[in-house]
Amino acid sequence: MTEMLKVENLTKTFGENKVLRGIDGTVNSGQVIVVIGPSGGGKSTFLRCLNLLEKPTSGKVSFEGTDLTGLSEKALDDIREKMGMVFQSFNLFSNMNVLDNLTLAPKRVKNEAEAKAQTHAIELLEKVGLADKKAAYPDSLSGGQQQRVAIARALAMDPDVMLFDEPTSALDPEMVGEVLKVMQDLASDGMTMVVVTHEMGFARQVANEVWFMDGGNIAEKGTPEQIFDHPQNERTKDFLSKVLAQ
Amino acid sequence: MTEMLKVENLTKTFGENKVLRGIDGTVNSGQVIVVIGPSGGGKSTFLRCLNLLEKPTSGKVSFEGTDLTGLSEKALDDIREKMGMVFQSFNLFSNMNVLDNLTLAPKRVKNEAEAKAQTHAIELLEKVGLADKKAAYPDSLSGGQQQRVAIARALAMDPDVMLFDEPTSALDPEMVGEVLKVMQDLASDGMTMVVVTHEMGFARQVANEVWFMDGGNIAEKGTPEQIFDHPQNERTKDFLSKVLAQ
Amino acid sequence: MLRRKNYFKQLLLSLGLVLFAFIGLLGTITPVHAADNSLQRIKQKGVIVMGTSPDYPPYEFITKVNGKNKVVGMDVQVAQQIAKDLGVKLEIKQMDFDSLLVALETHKVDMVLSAMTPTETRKQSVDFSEPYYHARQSIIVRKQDKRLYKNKDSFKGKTVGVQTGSLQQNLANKQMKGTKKKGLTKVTDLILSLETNKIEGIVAEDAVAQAYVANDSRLASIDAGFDLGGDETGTAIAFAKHSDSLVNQVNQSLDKIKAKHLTKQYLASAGKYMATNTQNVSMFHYWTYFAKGIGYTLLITAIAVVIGIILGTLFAMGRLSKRTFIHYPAVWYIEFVRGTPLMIQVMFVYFGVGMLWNNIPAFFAGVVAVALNSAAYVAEIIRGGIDSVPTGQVEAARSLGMSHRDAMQTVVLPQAVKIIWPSLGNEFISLIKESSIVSIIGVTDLIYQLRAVQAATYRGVAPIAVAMIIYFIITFTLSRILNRAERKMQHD
Amino acid sequence: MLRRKNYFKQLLLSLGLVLFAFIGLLGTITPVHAADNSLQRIKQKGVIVMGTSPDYPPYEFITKVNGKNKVVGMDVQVAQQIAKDLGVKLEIKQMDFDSLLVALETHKVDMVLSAMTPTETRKQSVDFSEPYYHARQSIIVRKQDKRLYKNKDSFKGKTVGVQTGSLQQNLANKQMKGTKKKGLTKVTDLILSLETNKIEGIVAEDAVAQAYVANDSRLASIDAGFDLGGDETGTAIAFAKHSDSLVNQVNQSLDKIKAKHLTKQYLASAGKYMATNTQNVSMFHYWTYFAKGIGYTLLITAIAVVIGIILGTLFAMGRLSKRTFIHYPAVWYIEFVRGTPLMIQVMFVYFGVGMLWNNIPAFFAGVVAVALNSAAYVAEIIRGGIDSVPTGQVEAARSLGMSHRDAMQTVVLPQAVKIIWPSLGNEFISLIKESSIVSIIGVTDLIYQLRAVQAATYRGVAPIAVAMIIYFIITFTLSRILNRAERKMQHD
Ligand SMILES: Nc1ncnc2c1ncn2[C@@H]1O[C@H](COP(=O)(O)OP(=O)(O)OP(=O)(O)O)[C@@H](O)[C@H]1O
Ligand SMILES: Nc1ncnc2c1ncn2[C@@H]1O[C@H](COP(=O)(O)OP(=O)(O)OP(=O)(O)O)[C@@H](O)[C@H]1O
Ligand SMILES: [Mg+2]
Ligand SMILES: [Mg+2]
Repeated sequence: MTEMLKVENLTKTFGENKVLRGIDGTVNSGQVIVVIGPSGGGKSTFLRCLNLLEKPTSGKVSFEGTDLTGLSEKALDDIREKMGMVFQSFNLFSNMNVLDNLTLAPKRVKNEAEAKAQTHAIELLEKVGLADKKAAYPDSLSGGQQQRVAIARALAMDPDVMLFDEPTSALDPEMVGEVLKVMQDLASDGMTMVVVTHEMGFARQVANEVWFMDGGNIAEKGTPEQIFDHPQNERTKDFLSKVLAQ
Repeated sequence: MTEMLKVENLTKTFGENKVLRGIDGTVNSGQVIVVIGPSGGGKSTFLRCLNLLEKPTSGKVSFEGTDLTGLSEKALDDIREKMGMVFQSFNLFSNMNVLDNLTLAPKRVKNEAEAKAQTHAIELLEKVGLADKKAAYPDSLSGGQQQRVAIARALAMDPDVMLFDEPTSALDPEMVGEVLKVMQDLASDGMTMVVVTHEMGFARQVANEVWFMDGGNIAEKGTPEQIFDHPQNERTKDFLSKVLAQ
Repeated sequence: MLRRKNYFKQLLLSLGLVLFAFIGLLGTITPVHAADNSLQRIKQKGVIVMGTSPDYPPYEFITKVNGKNKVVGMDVQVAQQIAKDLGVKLEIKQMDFDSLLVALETHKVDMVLSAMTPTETRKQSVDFSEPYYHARQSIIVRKQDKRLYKNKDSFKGKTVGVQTGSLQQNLANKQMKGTKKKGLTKVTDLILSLETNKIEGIVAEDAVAQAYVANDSRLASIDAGFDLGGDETGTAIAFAKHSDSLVNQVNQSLDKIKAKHLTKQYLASAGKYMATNTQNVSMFHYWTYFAKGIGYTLLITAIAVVIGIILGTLFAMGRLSKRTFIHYPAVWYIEFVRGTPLMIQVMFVYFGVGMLWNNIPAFFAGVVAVALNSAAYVAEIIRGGIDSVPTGQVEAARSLGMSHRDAMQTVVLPQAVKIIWPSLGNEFISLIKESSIVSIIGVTDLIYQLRAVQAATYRGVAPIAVAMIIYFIITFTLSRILNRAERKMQHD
Repeated sequence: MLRRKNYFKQLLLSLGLVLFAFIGLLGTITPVHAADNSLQRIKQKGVIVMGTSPDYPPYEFITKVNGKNKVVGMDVQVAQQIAKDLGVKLEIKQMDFDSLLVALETHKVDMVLSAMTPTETRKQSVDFSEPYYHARQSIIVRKQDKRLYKNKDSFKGKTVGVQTGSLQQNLANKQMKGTKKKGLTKVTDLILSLETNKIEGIVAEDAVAQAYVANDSRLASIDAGFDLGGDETGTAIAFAKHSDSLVNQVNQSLDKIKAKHLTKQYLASAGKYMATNTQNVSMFHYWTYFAKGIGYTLLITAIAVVIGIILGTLFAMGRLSKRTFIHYPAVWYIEFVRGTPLMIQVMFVYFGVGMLWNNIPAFFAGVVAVALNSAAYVAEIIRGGIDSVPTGQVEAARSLGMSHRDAMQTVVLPQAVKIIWPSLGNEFISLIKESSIVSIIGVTDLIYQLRAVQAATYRGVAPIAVAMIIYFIITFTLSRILNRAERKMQHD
């Protein structure tokens, strides 16, 4: 259980708006962390600070022992390779077909040969159940399919950790399952994951730890059982009562 | 149990695309009908055909005994008064504050006096728990608040039936509850309702009947127990397995 | 009007007698140089050669008759009458005005009719016939108004048109004090103003007035009645010295011409040539003009668009750059160009840049101005295109470890190009319209050509309408093609 | 150049003796009318009154000196010299040129200096001094090139500029055959072309040339050396008949002036007045010109925008209408106007519509054309605004039982207005730029005024730059104000 990611007193301010107010936390290798919390609580911002897509205002973000906050853009590019990210809005490259989406970064960043990149890509597409769609363009895929391609694309770089920002909340309900299935498989394979989601079922089944974020702080941390069944914090209780009521 | 809405062999075609392929169904007064089904199955189109926002290609839609399909636009305006509608995207009039949103139609369509319209509006706002927001503009409200105002706005016309098109699917999870609560209250008050939703919990608790729509047909109809616990149709089973899996 | 020199009528009249007496006196002293066989020589040859410099309509000018160049004009008709009276054929030799008298002296030509004024200097080397035409100033009016006006004094309180910088403007300023003057550069514009009731008359040399009147049934002309200070202008035929017999014979023809007022007819028919029968032919007759204009308009636009896209890309990159010394100049350029009219930019390039760089040709200046203008708009289109690629696309690329530059090149720009190309198409279409402004510095685009057709046909509105429809057809067709291409691309 | 009549130099020279003998003969017959006390009278009065028509620079013209109008020019300086020599004060009376000689005869003025040519007709009623100035044709060149050129013949193979339609154009066409001519309407444009090396020289009357040269240190002038056919132009002073003593006295002053070549100095200082010291004063001096231009530009734009919004709303409604007889005309109008250049629309309205309607003023035509143009664009903005209101808004209203009309009025239009008003603001700003095109029909907008300043200052680029900056300041300021207002509205 080595430390993969370590966050110390992380803050982020947009203008006047203090979005993160001092976050601390550790993600060990092989762990699945699920981050839950109300809208606007800073979950996305936190996730984006982990791979420095967003520059933290203060505090430290260490990845595999290196503090990222002081690194140059070039050095960061090398780090980001190892941290896959999946977005709520999929963000597939709309000017390329599925295969090119998967092979672009390996070829350009890791200088992989076309053939090798393609073989790897097809393996990954099989893993997410979309080998037959390799020539399709993103526009012609359903939301669930796009998100599975996006996961495969991130995996194509062989990352050490995967960050998910509400990967299912833009999906029609019947597509949510197929994406969660892929993520579940990934977790079983031992991938280190940080997942922002509202899918409490998933959190309960897959998470090693659940972090509840509200107002720029991690209000409560614990195992799924601790958080869902015995929440300590008032805001956690309130949030869960609303979300689980349905 | 009088017949409120009756649909006979309703079809709707957009260009080449047969969206509704012959729907039959009856909504009795006081009933809550929940329509579920996969995306693109024609649920929204069906709902919009009920108050003739969409003109059916063929078939009959009767409301309180009158066939609507032959009516003039003017006559339809009078019918639509009695059928409230709530949209996925709220559609509050963004150029007016909450109170004006509620009083506009009563004043202009029913020629209600300003004072009377306002008293009624404030009653309704209290019912949905938003009396303090009467001077606010839609933009400054959360999604859940907007949707509750939208429900109040529809109620302001004292409709005989309320149509809901996925009223909670554009909402953040923690706001879903407050909207479903309002709908539940409405149902308890005896309002006739047709609700398109993916909230299976709500359907189970509130619906008198659940209709499963797929590919332009109603594939299966029944009580929530019949549909959720003992689905007969293959597509129903498949859909439910995906949606309920989480 | 240099050729037909002014001279003092009064002076000549009062001194006429004395002069002749004096010349007579000299005559007795001067030896007779040679025998006068001039008339005889012509008759023997059976042909009389006329020298002329055919660049002075309506006196003499070149026109296309059945596709061949031909010298026509009043002087030619006078010469034809003379040849007919002499019973010989007429041959016309074209040459520079300066060479005409030398040609006479060396007997290359027998007579010169070239709107020539018999000045004293010239009289020293050649003989002159009597003047056969006296230029007068006239006022062109609308035919239906002709009876309203007698002469220049009838226009008190009204507006007359004059060509800017002309003798007539000067005359009108001095001698039509109670009359408002409207100065325009082109006679055709004046005619148009007259026909559209903007002015009540046009002061013009009689020959010009005759030509227009002959050509347009809605016009008439009246004598201006200016006080020309006792001066008059006259045009006479020049012969080699000591051609008295020929001169006398020709003077008889001229007397006949004057008696029958034939010059008036001659001018009218010259006017018809000038107009190349516009009364009856349609605008199709001038399709070469319009075609040339379309060609230039499209050429200017195409070159400007290409340069505009290249420069615009650079400016867009500059504006998107984070380095301030690249960013701000790009911003300033774009904002300044977009904040000022193209018309003034065209003037600025033509005169301002022309100051630094010798001999900047108008076409070049026009293209450069339009291109520089377009660059600013294209830059904004490109920036807009890049901005409209969802930021998620870059973030996705960055999250995969790609550099910003790489992300731009492989993901953002290809998408931006697809987004902006309809806007670039629209920019091209609007440049077709905007480029019309280069006509002000004399680039021969469609607008310029329409003015040329106005000048050639003496019709004002028809060429405007034709050019307008041409512009519309071009822009409409192009935008349909663009729309179709765009739709096709979207389906792909 | 009517005032200074041409006369035959050769004729006069050769006949001079005879003439004088003849006049002398007449003189013995003619009775002496009255005693000549003209000189004595002036000296007694202690003032000599000069009559002049001050509208003929550089001879005489009005300029503002310390805010007051003053008659200046070469003639005034000649008169001042004369008054000084006579030991009297000079008084200047302004009047119409036509009234000058009458004023002499009725002794309202003592002498007339008004660029007057001593024609024979005039000599019958008044006496003339000797000519004090002979107009010649010159060629203006760049100072550094002066030694390259001797006269008109030095320009073979080069390009010279001439004012279109001028005497000089005619001269150059005839007597500078190997030289290309570039015709422009305005002398200022010619000067500009010369300074920007587009042409090598400008053919101009000497007085004009002198004025420009005095005013611009980069210019020089050379004698054109045209063969004027033995003619010359002269300017003399007119006196009442039988003023021999005064005339003789004045002739002495004139001899002095000629001996000292003072006219050259006089012309130079007149040129300075013409330029109102442009060499040293900045463009601020002409702020009234620019202010007037800005006023007109904004006025045209404002009126056009208001009309454009009203008409544009109608066209937008028409286009959105389902009735074909309203829909299609609106579509055609909008597409046609948007498919053709504003320049040609301005011409079409001015000439085309002017044909149906008498006396359409240029300002009115300009505003109408710009407004009609704007209407089409505004219509599309409004349509776009209505389209961009989410359809959900209408559906929500319809679902409440509101009619389509009601939904449009209470829900869609108020939102559309909020959406389109920034676009309308941009339309206003771009109309400020586009309206510059109305200058082509003579509306006195900013572009027109900049040309006026060019003419007044003999400087080409500076006024362009100033106008350009003014345009930029206006559009930039307005767009900032708009942006701020927009942001404020969004926050409300
Ligand atoms: N780029 C930005 N500039 C300014 N403010 C921002 C930016 N990104 C996020 N914010 C603000 O930061 C706050 C937290 O945003 P964030 O997206 O991190 O919340 P979240 O927990 O992910 O919410 P959600 O569940 O809606 O995605 C919000 O108030 C948001 O307005
Ligand atoms: N106005 C329209 N014009 C053309 N096609 C339409 C239109 N509205 C809907 N459709 C098509 O009709 C089909 C059914 O659409 P509908 O919105 O009724 O489905 P739905 O069941 O409500 O799906 P969802 O759960 O995504 O809202 C879809 O294929 C859609 O593309
Ligand atoms: Mg988020
Ligand atoms: Mg739907």
